[in-house]
Amino acid sequence: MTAADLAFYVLSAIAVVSGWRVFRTDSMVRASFLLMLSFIAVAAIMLMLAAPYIGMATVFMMAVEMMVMALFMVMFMMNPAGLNPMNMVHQNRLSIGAGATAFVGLTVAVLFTDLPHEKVARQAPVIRDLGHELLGPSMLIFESAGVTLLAAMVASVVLSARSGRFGPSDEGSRPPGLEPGGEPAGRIPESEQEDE
Amino acid sequence: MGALANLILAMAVGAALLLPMLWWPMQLGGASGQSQQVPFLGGGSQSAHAWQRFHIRYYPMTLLFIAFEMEMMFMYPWAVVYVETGIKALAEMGMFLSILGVGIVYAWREGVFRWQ
Amino acid sequence: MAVRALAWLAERSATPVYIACGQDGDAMAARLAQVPAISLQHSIRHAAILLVAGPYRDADRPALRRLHDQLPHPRATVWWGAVPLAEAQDAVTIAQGDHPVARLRRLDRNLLRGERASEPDWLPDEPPNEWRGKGDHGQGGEGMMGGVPYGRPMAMMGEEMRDALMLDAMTITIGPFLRTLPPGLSLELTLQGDVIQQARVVTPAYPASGGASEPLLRAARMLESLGLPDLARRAQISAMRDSAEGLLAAARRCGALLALPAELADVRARLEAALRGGTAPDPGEEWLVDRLAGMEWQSALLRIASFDPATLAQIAPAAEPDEDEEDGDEKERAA
Amino acid sequence: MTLTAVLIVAAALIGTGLYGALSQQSFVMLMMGLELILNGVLLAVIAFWSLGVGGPPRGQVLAIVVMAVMAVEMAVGFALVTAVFRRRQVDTTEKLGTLKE
Amino acid sequence: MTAIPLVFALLAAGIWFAAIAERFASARRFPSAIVLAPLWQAARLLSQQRVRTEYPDALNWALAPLVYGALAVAGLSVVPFAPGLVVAPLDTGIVLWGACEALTIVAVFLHGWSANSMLPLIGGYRFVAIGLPAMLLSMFVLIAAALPAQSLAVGAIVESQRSMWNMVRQPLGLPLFLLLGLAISLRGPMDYGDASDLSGGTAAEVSGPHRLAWGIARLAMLTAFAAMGASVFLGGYLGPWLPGPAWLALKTAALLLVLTWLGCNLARMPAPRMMAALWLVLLPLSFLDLVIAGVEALL
Repeated sequence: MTAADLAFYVLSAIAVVSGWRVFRTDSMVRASFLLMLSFIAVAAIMLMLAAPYIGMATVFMMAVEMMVMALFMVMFMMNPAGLNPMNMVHQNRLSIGAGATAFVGLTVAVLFTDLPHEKVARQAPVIRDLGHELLGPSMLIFESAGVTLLAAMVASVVLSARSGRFGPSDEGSRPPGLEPGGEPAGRIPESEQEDE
Repeated sequence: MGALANLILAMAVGAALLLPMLWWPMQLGGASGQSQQVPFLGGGSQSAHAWQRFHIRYYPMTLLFIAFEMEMMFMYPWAVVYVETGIKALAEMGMFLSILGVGIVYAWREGVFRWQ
Repeated sequence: MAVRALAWLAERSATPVYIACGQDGDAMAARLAQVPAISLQHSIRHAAILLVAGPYRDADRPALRRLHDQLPHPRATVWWGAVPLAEAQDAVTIAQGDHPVARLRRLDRNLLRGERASEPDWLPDEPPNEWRGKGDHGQGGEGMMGGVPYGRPMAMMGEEMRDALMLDAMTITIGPFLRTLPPGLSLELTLQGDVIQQARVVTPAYPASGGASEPLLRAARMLESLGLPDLARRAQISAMRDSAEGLLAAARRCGALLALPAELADVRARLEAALRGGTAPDPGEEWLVDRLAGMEWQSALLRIASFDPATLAQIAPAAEPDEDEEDGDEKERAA
Repeated sequence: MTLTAVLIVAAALIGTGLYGALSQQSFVMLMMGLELILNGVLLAVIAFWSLGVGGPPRGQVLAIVVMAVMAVEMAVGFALVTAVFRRRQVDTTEKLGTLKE
Repeated sequence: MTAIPLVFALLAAGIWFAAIAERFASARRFPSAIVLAPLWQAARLLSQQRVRTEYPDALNWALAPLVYGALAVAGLSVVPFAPGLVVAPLDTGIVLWGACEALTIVAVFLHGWSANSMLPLIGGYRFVAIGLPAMLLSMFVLIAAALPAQSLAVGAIVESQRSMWNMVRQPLGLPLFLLLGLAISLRGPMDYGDASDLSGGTAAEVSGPHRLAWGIARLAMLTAFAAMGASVFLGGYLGPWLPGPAWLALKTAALLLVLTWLGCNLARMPAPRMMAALWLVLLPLSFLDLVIAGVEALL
């Protein structure tokens, strides 16, 4: 076993174990950053797989994404720090079964498929290739990614910000009642408060 | 591979140098109880745990940020081949950035860069 | 041996002091600002000595006790122109007129060398709420949000006035000895995130004794909140010398006035006047607590710090808690 | 470090992510499961690219596209969660039977 | 491998130098031998108790300074001290640097979160609001610097400055980069994490050795920033007469002085305003920097 193999096994273990712990920890902040740890371990494996750019870029992309993930987790989850231990799962057995089936199925598929074995050349200028690809053959992907991202930006702004151009986005909505037809359980939107 | 090993070695040494300060044995002083652990608020007090559903005031900005930051993925490889490709690269990236710029202008018009 | 070597090194550094300002404590703090051997800290956790400067009110005693216990060991308390609390054993007192630097330095040295014992806690060693052994896992909590996990309840959802996203509202009391607030002012704030939803005056600021240096001390506090500690110290030193010369120009160079956004134009005007050594007139019609609602943390602190003592006494009087709440409700309904 | 070994790790990540996505009640935890699945996909793509098909630039572009999908999923997903929370004050999938008003 | 001691030597010198410069800039001329003041301050913090708060997230609280310090080292690892003399000669040096910045935001947030106290919590959250958009700026200016070099490696960027420094070619780059340096090392006008209006922000509840570790990590990040800025914009190790490492050290020291001076002499605006300024003023400026660099590289 070479040092590279050892590093691969360690990193794989980190990636999988921290990925699993994400769903087992009570603190939402810890869950987010455990997922980040999983991503960083995968990124390190990618670096070892001669993908210097994609690996490194995964680290910074995932660091900020998980940072934002943590912000939203804390914002919307009850008991975000897990001060009271909790277990917010449903259909647990089914999920375990589905997860295990997926793993076993994929593993079997991997083991019994005749995989190609052409390795990337050690000194290949992969970043340069990627750049030429993006500006040449994959130009359409590149520019349509721009449009997609613009759409995502607009959509997230429209959905998340309250002060839209068309007035508060919660206008006319009432939270569900505790009993059918009962008083709204939560806050009454301001637009209706004014009427009362 | 050697570069990565060196990097990790250097980071480990850096962390190891700071580690003793977090397990520092030599401390003077007396016993301290739970009254010392009360959060500092200039003499005031906190009614509940500080950990809460913290109302972030810039959440639309973070979503915009995630979508916008994706463009960095494209820009790094672009920078490497920029000089070789020449004016075409400038035009393509200009188009890409102006598409995303539209998103920023829109967000600004919608008041995303204010405290909500 | 090692401890003594460490003490030998440590006693050469400036003494970190947290100053709890009582009546006129501001001016007393300014006297220390020009002493390089003393460094005034913003957090009690960064200090070694709690310096109680000037007489304090009976209402401030609990805060003082809390503050004392939060000091890291080795620690000591010094009473400068203040009467020691009954809990204080072997109290170090200094007359208001005296200069405390020599005493502070000696005390600091003795603490570091272990020649003076670190002060024990004044409050009983118990959690804010009893929790051990209670609840589902012995952590004191019940269900998802209930109970008092580890001694404190969890924050609950509260009304939100700015973006209608109803999340947890956190109620905290700050002051009366927070250095970025006027001495003696204690506020109960209901926060969502870092935005103030509701404020209530717990104890008012100490009345001003009418010194000519007051505007500069006030300017110093605002400059601290603007992240200009050096300029703030300069303002304090100027206050001691009663000359505001060059201060406004220096503040302009640092962008202290430019940093304030348009919503804080009133604060900017008051800061400018204070840096000149004067006071900008304020109609004083609106209550302080109403002016704070919906403000972000730094802006709110800047606004509080900008009022001169006379206006502050007028707009932030000591209020009966119940009355004040009713007032707030009525106003909400009216709106 | 063979292609098979890397792919098995990727399969493990996908399986774990699937478990999380199916079992978690709250929206945000569900999204964590999705992210973990995409993490496995990303690893598999890069493994194929590097050890299987000899490093064509297209493979890297595919990896970037996977990451763009993640970013878009997160941005829009969280925006939806915010919008729903603003209206209903709920944060779990079960309390929200339908997205209709 | 041989460069690892150099990295730590530069870090130690930078931390010491920055600490002294800070005392000098704030005119706290005490004690008379200002040179040893950082040592004395460190001894004081080491002899103080490390306070814990009510039920903190102890693991993450201790991890935050370690990660912060390790990231400073990682950032410095891609900076060459002389041609070929670098800890990690990665092709993706500036991408690694970007990753370090992103992870620093996480470390500072964790430091604020873990104390379970209100003032640090606000500090941590506020820092994220400023740190995220500020990070975009630095990525843009670093990409601009990579254009003439046609490489993402810091070594290649330094070599591309043989004829002219990037500071001259891309005048907007260095100021924007320094601004981010102030944000990431929590200082002066960009100090939204450890600000005095929050009584020390994320550090408000830490005392003694923990505070020392945090302070050292902050200064280490500042030094790493100065070294990176010196390499990318001031020609790094390039220079006549002196050996490469000496030039790098000198330029780093110069940038440390500038950063300290800026940190002590600029006011901090409220966070909402800074966030808007970052997106609406400074981000377009960094676009402009990119355009200038692009046109210049093609000429």
